[in-house]
Amino acid sequence: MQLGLRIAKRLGVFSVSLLGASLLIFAITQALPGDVAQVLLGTDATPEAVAQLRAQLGLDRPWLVQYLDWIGGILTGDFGVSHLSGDAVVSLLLPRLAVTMWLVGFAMFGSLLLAVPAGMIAALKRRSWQGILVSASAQVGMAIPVFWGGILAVVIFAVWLRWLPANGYVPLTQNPASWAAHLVLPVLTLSAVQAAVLIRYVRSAFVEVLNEDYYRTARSIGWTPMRALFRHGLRNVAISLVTVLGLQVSSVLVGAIVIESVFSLPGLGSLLMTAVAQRDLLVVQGTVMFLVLAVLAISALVDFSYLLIDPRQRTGREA
Amino acid sequence: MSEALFRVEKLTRRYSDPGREVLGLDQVDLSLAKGGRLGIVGESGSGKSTLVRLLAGLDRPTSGRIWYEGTEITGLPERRLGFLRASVQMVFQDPRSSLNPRMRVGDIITEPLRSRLVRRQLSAEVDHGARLAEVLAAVDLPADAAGRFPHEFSGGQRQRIAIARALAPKPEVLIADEPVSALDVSVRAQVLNLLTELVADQGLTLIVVSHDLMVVRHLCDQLAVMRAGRIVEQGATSDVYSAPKTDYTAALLAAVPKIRTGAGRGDSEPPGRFGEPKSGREGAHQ
Amino acid sequence: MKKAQLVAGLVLVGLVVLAAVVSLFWTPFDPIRVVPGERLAPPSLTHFLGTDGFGIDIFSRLLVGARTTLAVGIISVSLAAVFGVPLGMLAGQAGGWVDDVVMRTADVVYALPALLLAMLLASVFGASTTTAMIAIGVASIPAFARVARAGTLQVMAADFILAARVSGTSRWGVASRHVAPNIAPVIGVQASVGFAMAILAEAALSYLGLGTPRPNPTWGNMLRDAQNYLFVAPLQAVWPGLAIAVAVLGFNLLGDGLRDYLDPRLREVP
Amino acid sequence: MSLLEVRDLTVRFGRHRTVAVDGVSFSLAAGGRLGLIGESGSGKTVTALAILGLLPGNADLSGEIDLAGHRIATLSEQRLSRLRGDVVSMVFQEPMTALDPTMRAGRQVAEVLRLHAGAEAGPARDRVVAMLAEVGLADPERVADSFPHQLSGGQRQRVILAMALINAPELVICDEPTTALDVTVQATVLEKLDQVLDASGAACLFISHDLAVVSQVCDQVMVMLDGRLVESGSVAELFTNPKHPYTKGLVATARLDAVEPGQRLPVVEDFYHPATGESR
Repeated sequence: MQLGLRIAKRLGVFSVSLLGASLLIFAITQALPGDVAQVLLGTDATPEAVAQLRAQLGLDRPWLVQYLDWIGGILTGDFGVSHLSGDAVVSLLLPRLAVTMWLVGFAMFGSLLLAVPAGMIAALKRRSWQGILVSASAQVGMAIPVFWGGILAVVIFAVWLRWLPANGYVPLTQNPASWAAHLVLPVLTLSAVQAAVLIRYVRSAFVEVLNEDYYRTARSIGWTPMRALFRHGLRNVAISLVTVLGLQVSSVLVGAIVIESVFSLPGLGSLLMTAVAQRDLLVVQGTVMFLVLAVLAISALVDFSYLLIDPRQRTGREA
Repeated sequence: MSEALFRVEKLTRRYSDPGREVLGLDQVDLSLAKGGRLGIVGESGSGKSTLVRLLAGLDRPTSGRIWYEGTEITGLPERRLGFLRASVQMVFQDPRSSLNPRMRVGDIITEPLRSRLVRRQLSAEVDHGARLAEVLAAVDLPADAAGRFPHEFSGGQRQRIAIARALAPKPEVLIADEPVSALDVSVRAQVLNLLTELVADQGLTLIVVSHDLMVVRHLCDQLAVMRAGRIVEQGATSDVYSAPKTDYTAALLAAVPKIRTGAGRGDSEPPGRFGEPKSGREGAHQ
Repeated sequence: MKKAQLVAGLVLVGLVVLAAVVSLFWTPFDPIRVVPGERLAPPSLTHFLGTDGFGIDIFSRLLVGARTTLAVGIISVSLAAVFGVPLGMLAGQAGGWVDDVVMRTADVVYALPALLLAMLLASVFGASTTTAMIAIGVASIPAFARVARAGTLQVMAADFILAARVSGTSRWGVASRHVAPNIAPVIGVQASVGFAMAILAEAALSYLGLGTPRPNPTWGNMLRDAQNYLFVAPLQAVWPGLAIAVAVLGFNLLGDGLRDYLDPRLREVP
Repeated sequence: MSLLEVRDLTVRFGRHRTVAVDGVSFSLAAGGRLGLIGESGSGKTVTALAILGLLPGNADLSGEIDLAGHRIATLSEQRLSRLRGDVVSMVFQEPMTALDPTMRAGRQVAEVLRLHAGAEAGPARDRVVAMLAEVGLADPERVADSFPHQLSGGQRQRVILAMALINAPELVICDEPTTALDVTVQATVLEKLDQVLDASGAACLFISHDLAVVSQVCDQVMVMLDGRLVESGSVAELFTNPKHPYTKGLVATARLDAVEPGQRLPVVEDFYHPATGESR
């Protein structure tokens, strides 16, 4: 019963957060000086034309009605319609979703692949040069802006070495080899920068375990340091890492949006950048809402994964 | 019978933990006369700390009533508890936790004097400097201690600082919650001597909470034994020690380890025990 | 070792501050005026780091860029701290439903990163240094609130809070005399680390064209310009990035150094 | 020949080479029970960790430790690991944190068997449950299937005791094993410890600040002060007729029951004045 209660509670938090986020996003767009109709028609439009467009777009209704209309649409999968092109936001989103998903997915995976072993070395060898070197590299890596990392990668691997394309994208279905070649640099850049941040957390999670009484107990019954760490450390490290991953989701997503710009990848980031440049408000609003929804959903999933790895969350105290 | 300083009637405190309710204190009755020295003993989870926190007005009971000098304190808002704050002071277990590491010792000790709530109760304006020097002398600390920070002192000295703070507003009642449990054995006796001395000199009413029956026996003339939120036995300390009326008290007394100086192992009586615990109550103290 | 971090951090941050201060009085060349004849000059004695695609001295733009970096950092971190710290302390001290409301709100804001916030603001008001500052500042409030709350909870669990209450100290007294001084170090660390994050965010925003617009130089928009000449003048893309990295590294090191330096428990006699 | 022989053990820590243990020598015969008394920071725990070869990386050790024919300081980590849990085992102070929170208690006990005896899962389970019963757990099956957070402090300490004893080690080191427990629980745990040590014939190095507890378990006792051994002897001798002024002070202050309530208690300073005074 405790388990069900926890899940229900977390779903409640998810819904409330979603409500709050949508209100916040809607409120910001309401702050527009003048309104969308004015922006669309330009400053020299006649008041009659503006009023007509307002009525057409439903902007003359009270804000609460407009909000309910908008959020009701989102709950049924309708993220609005572009004022400029007349396209549904969903029809703009879907074809670009894959690019961003590949980026975020590979980067999360790649950063873990880099950060877990590196963080472990940094923790175990923290008193020798290997560990200090890893920690120092992570410190430097954290200071490198992801887009600069991307630019440098282009300079080195595309301009000088000419191993990989500098930018652009080919869908997986069209040419898998070319698809991979175009994703290598962006994914590597994003993974490396993200890994630098993660290494610190992995390191401190391992150091914490090394200082735990139960690690000492494991050593005292005859495990070697490495095997004690694997048997009794990894699961406990995973518990603290899951929290971090939940918090990292949004930063990987932001990184992906920026990196799309560096490598001219046609993902959600480029959709957003175009919409912002054209001040296509409903597209920005809809896409941002979609991304926030994704972040909130993933962090809820991350919380559920606690239940899988931490018995203290799963079973109550018997007494 | 003299007017009771503290009177407690059917005091109950429940804590709600996610998913279940925990009974901290269950229908406790108690009364303590002015000048009395009451020891409250029990194991972890027995409710002894909960009881004194309620007495000190740090927590609110789920039900039941508490009177201090005839005034009911249960249900009073914080701003009307000034009289209690001026006359009931506390000393805690671990001076590393009970002294703010970022305050100078002088400021720590005079904190009770600076509170508006307490100041209103004091008859005349107190000279902080003079009172500070007085209490520092009373606990055998040098006058220049006032300008230093807690971490510059040893464990025993820090507990003296905590005692000095409690004495600053000239309280009627001193509540000591495990006052020597966090201290090394060699310092423990010094602090116990100091407490004995201060209580005698200043005519304090003393309430001591401890898991250590020997500490309570030394400091107190009355004793309450608590278990699972209830007082299971109450009486004059000497009576309870010489002739415990309940099995639990007897077991608790028998379990106190005594120095065995017999020739070899095995010829001493087995240490006392009290069955296999029935609940998760058994266990480590806080 | 820990002290070395603090010193290295101070030196790097000092360099950035020095660049910003110097640029107020002197730059080798005009950092804004276009000089068509000197486009894409390589590094030389006249132009230490060469010129950009508009013929403007890169070194001069770098110096002026430090100003924007620091200004955005200071304002957004202050904004975040002024709102975040009291909210976090309130949540930690009050507990119960107040805590729930504050922290759930923080979670909502946290789900809206500075970049997305800046995009919303830019599409409503147009991109500017101000929208970047506000976006970064607002997006950083949850981090400050969380740190302040965690610190407050830790302090509130100490017995000296009970002792203060027994002494009749009011809630305000507890907050100002006990909680605030004890969480000040962690807030200082968060401010330093938050500053580094703000620099990264500002650089990303102006790189994307969501922050300070041309011709005013920022390190981010210099990289945006440089990207057009990657095949002819790749070095141009090195300098502004290096400047960002130095500034971020400096504030991160400063934060780590402060963390160890300010923690009184580490200095305590065992 | 003695089971454990420690000669001139000195341990220093960190860059400042702070001395934690200073020239300590003692020996312990097979099946013997040796108590080690001292206050916090006196070097008791460091001595125990040195014997197990578990000192942290920044520790610097000199002197010799011979355990069951092995010279500890010269052994590789691999060989040391094989001794731990097999020849020597340890019971720690904090039952609340000494067990892995993510693993069931029974499996943690069974690990010791698997590591050293190469036991199969099936029979190992039976031996684990039997061992849990032997250390006085009323419902060993349920305890074996519980996670640590589902057990009380006393139950956890008994699980740790079972881990330390299941492989019949020659030496069990107990570091303040009952300090965190309530008195009645302490009494039962001490009684069980006494019984299982007797049954297995293992030697025990028992570390505590509590003189009474040490006197319940041990025959021989040593007193440690600021990293040095100041006195050692039989329990009967040392507690009735202490020689060193510090020991005299300790014994005097430990006997609260010997003083009339309200009378002045003897303090260590009545007997022994450390040169530095109370402030460190």
